[in-house]
Amino acid sequence: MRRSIVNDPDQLVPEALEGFVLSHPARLALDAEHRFVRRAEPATGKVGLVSGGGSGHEPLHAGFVGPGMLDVAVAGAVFASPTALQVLEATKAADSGHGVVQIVKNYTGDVLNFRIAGEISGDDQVETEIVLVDDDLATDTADGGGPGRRGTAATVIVEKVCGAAAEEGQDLAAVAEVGRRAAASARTMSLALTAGTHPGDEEPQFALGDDEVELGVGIHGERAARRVPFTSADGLTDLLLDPLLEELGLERGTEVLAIVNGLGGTYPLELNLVARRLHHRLGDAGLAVGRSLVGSYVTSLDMHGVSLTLMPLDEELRRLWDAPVQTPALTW
Amino acid sequence: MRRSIVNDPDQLVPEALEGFVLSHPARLALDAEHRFVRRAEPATGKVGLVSGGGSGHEPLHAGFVGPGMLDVAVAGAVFASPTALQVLEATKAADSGHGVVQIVKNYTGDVLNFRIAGEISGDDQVETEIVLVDDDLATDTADGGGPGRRGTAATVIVEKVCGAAAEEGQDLAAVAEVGRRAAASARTMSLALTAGTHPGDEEPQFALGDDEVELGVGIHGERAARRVPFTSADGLTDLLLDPLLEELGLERGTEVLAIVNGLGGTYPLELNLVARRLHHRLGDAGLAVGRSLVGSYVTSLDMHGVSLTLMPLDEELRRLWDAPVQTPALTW
Amino acid sequence: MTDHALHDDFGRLVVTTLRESLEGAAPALGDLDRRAGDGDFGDNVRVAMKNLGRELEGGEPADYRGWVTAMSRAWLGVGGTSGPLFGMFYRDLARAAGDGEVPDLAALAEALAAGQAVVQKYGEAEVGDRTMVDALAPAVTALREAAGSGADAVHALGAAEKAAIDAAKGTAELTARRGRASYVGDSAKGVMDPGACAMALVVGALRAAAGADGGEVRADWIG
Amino acid sequence: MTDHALHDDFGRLVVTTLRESLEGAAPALGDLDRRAGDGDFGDNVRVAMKNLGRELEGGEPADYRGWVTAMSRAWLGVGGTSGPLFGMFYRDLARAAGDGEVPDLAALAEALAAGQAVVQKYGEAEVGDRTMVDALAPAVTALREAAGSGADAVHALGAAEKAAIDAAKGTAELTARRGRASYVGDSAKGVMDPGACAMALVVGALRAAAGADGGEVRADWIG
Ligand SMILES: Nc1ncnc2c1ncn2[C@@H]1O[C@H](COP(=O)(O)OP(=O)(O)O)[C@@H](O)[C@H]1O
Ligand SMILES: Nc1ncnc2c1ncn2[C@@H]1O[C@H](COP(=O)(O)OP(=O)(O)O)[C@@H](O)[C@H]1O
Ligand SMILES: [Mg+2]
Ligand SMILES: [Mg+2]
Ligand SMILES: [Mg+2]
Ligand SMILES: [Mg+2]
Repeated sequence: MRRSIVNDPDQLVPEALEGFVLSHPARLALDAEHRFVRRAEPATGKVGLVSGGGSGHEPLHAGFVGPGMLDVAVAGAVFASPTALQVLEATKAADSGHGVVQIVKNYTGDVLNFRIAGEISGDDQVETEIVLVDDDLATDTADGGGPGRRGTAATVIVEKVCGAAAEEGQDLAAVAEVGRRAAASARTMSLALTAGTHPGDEEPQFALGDDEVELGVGIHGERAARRVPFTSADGLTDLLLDPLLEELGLERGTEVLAIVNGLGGTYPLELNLVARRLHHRLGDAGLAVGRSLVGSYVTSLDMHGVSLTLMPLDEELRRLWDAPVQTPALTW
Repeated sequence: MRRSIVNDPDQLVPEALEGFVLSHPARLALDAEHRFVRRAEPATGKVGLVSGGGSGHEPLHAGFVGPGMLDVAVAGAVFASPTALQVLEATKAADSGHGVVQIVKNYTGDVLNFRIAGEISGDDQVETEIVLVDDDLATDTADGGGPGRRGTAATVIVEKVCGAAAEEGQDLAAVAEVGRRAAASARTMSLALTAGTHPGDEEPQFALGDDEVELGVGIHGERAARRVPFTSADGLTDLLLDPLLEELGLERGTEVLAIVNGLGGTYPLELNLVARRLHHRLGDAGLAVGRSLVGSYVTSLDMHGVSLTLMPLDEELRRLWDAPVQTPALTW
Repeated sequence: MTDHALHDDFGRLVVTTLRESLEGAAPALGDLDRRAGDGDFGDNVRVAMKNLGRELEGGEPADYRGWVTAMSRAWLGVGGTSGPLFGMFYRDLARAAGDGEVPDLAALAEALAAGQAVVQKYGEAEVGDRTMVDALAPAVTALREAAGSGADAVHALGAAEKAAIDAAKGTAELTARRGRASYVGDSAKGVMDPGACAMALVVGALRAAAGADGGEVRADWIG
Repeated sequence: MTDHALHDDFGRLVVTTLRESLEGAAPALGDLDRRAGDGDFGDNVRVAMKNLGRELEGGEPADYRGWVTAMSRAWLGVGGTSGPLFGMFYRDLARAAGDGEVPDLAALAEALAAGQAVVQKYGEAEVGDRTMVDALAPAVTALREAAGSGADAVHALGAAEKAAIDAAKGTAELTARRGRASYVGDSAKGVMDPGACAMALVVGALRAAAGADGGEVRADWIG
């Protein structure tokens, strides 16, 4: 069983937001009523960027608020979308008269509440564009029916490149466009050795046998379609990499941006082994890891697992990725 | 049971170092034979800084190599000191003719191997100074006998302020002096809800009852002297804070640097609750959290627990803490 | 004031009547969602009504539009599926009258139709999918017909209420294809859809509010 | 060459003889550490000898100092407690002769004493604490005495070896106060200290190497 460091589980999110913002007093401010975190010094003269979603994925999204990335991050309860009203207020707070791009992971509740908030924000004369992140290859259905691919770790890429484009002075349509382009070309595969445990619960969200790996998990503790045998770090990496490479069909010489993402309970030594295998494999395939990020950025509580995200880089995406950023979870 | 993402457990450290450096090709270089990570572009014209110790504490130490912090980080096996020869080579690599400060967590093996490497490095005409970090209040023995207090999360502070002092151009004695001053004034208390699990093992290093908390743990899975009842996030924070405040005896109006440190398996929401309580409590005591760091910086594999470090700030320490730093795990 | 006109206090009465009726029905609605959904609808209703209280804290709205807008914001602050959908529904219902005005019956009927359209736009549910749309669609049809045939407001809205209640009862025979209830499939058979029931209470509140004294909304048919 | 002088090949023979004897004794040494320590000493010996092989890969050292320095670096690359202590010990032993030279017996005796001093400086163990110092200290005393009384190298070193072996055997009656063995307390009684045994093999290798043909070091008394 896993016990949590928590007071009242119902107050976890507002209390955690309070603690988070108290820890970054110069950089961040909190709207406690609508549960969003914004820059202490709101940016002006640029397209605003708002993102958000259920909690339990930290440092996503509040950890990415700051110059070069988000203006506002709005938080729902653990694994539950923020309400339309929260998103509305967060969207208004992100606006400085140049419109707001809403970056939304593709889940029914998130999409509904963000779309509606975008619609309503027009009442307050805020122009909005939605960028949907749907990078999870495990939920790719051939027929295109259903809710589509889920949004996972590529969210970090989309928030980063949109943030840089906005900071460069690009207009609403252009910022949204580059975000959509990044989202469309990035794919992610994830696996778990142990599910996460909800704060207040005693048992993980699902149980696996000692020899099983859940391949194709999302970030909400959903079970995946496939369970495969447990294997070495290299073997686990290949389980993620093979379908990604097949899907992306990258030509030799292509440079990619890679994210080796811990799902919460994975320690750095483990992630570094995955990164090592990734470099070896891509090198063998004549591909280059042009840029990479290795760490726990888009988590699922304390899930012990890892996701791998690949996106081919072009000059524009590389420039936007490299642009300066100053947020609690990402700074360069 | 916890399974690890690992290939051959005996090769975990060298493989992880390889993956880590591959992920930071522009910033870091690896000496694979002696298992140390150094800046890709070695600094010149300043005092060198080397640290290191057993692995399993990531991002410590290799995550802190870069401008404003360490020059070289040398890695032993999981929870085992690097050898004197590794430290020797690492120390020589950190030297650019202005001497080297060795930052060492206070454990018998580390101290022995670093002291001896410092002695031997004189053969190669490298002047060295050792700064011992011994902040763990739980191992404070009144009589001063025995091995003394262990070194834990204050290592980050010592590496940061020494790094800044070296970058400022301070000389060997001065850099060591400010590090010793930081180490002497910082204290840490730690607790665990679940011990970490060695890569390759199936069971955590110790077992706790559902209602027990291990108070005063170190970072090697040692059992602590006290087991106390499990309680809320606020209550757990108080268990750490009360003895720290009693020991430090800070006057009202004092500004402190605080580190809320996850021990590996603690997720950000949990750490934020601890940070929140810390701010409330210090505020009530008339103290100010002048600077803080909340995250998993000095870990014990996937131990689920948290440590709290407090150090009173003066003008010099604040300046050195605020100085620019550019490392994989800490950048501002 | 013609038969088609609604009295000055209409907005306030719609909202206060509905609030009372939803608060009373919350346990029964929650129970339906527990039997054929994910069980949170009762809580969602309660959160909405708490939000409504907060919206009204700053003082009573000045007009119909203000009252119904408060209800809209209350639901937009709920989350889940029903929250934003009811929120959008009330937003369109609020548009039946301009600032400082009271809607007439025709405008109310059109606003109700607009509300149905927006729910269907965002929720993508058709009639028969076992959602709030199932109660709303026949109410819109009935109201338009009655209003067109010259019935007075109370009677026209009474016809709409009856259509909504009948349809809500009929959802017990439907298989859900939208929302959380769609995961439980046929095992929901025999259980009414809670969102449809709640929507019938909305229409009932419109009917009750149209009478000068506000009247009451019966919810005993829910459970 | 006087009786006190050591032959030109002394450095090479010390190291190669010792290597063979330590490799042979590693299982027995490991066993002692398992019974009265943390069990890793056998592995540590093996790692040291593997390191030695790597040190020698680039070609044979040119002189005594080079040979013994290779042994020093081999142990410095081991870690734990015995690694750095043996490493420092050999570093001082290597200083018995300058570049290109062979030590004489007096210089060797003083170097052995310096090795004891450095082990005690860093390890902080006294005689009687059940460590390698227990074998080293009487060997130093015996060697100094024999060298002072004019004995030839082989006999002087033979006396030192005997003193070291006797003392190593005697550690079975001591309670550890340093190193990992200190945690097992009196339950180590009757088990010799593995570091002391290894140190006696070192002195034995010095004795054997002093004979022109290198000779052998007996380790059968260890187990
Ligand atoms: N796509 C949809 N379109 C219209 N109404 C819907 C839709 N999905 C669910 N509903 C309505 O919402 C009600 C359930 O609300 P609630 O329990 O708050 O949402 P959830 O299904 O997300 O738990 C259902 O009874 C149904 O009437
Ligand atoms: N402080 C010390 N001083 C001198 N020798 C020591 C000391 N501690 C341990 N030793 C020696 O090291 C030997 C054990 O070596 P090893 O197993 O490699 O180290 P560890 O005790 O760290 O596991 C012991 O048998 C003892 O002779
Ligand atoms: Mg529901
Ligand atoms: Mg629900
Ligand atoms: Mg040992
Ligand atoms: Mg040992």
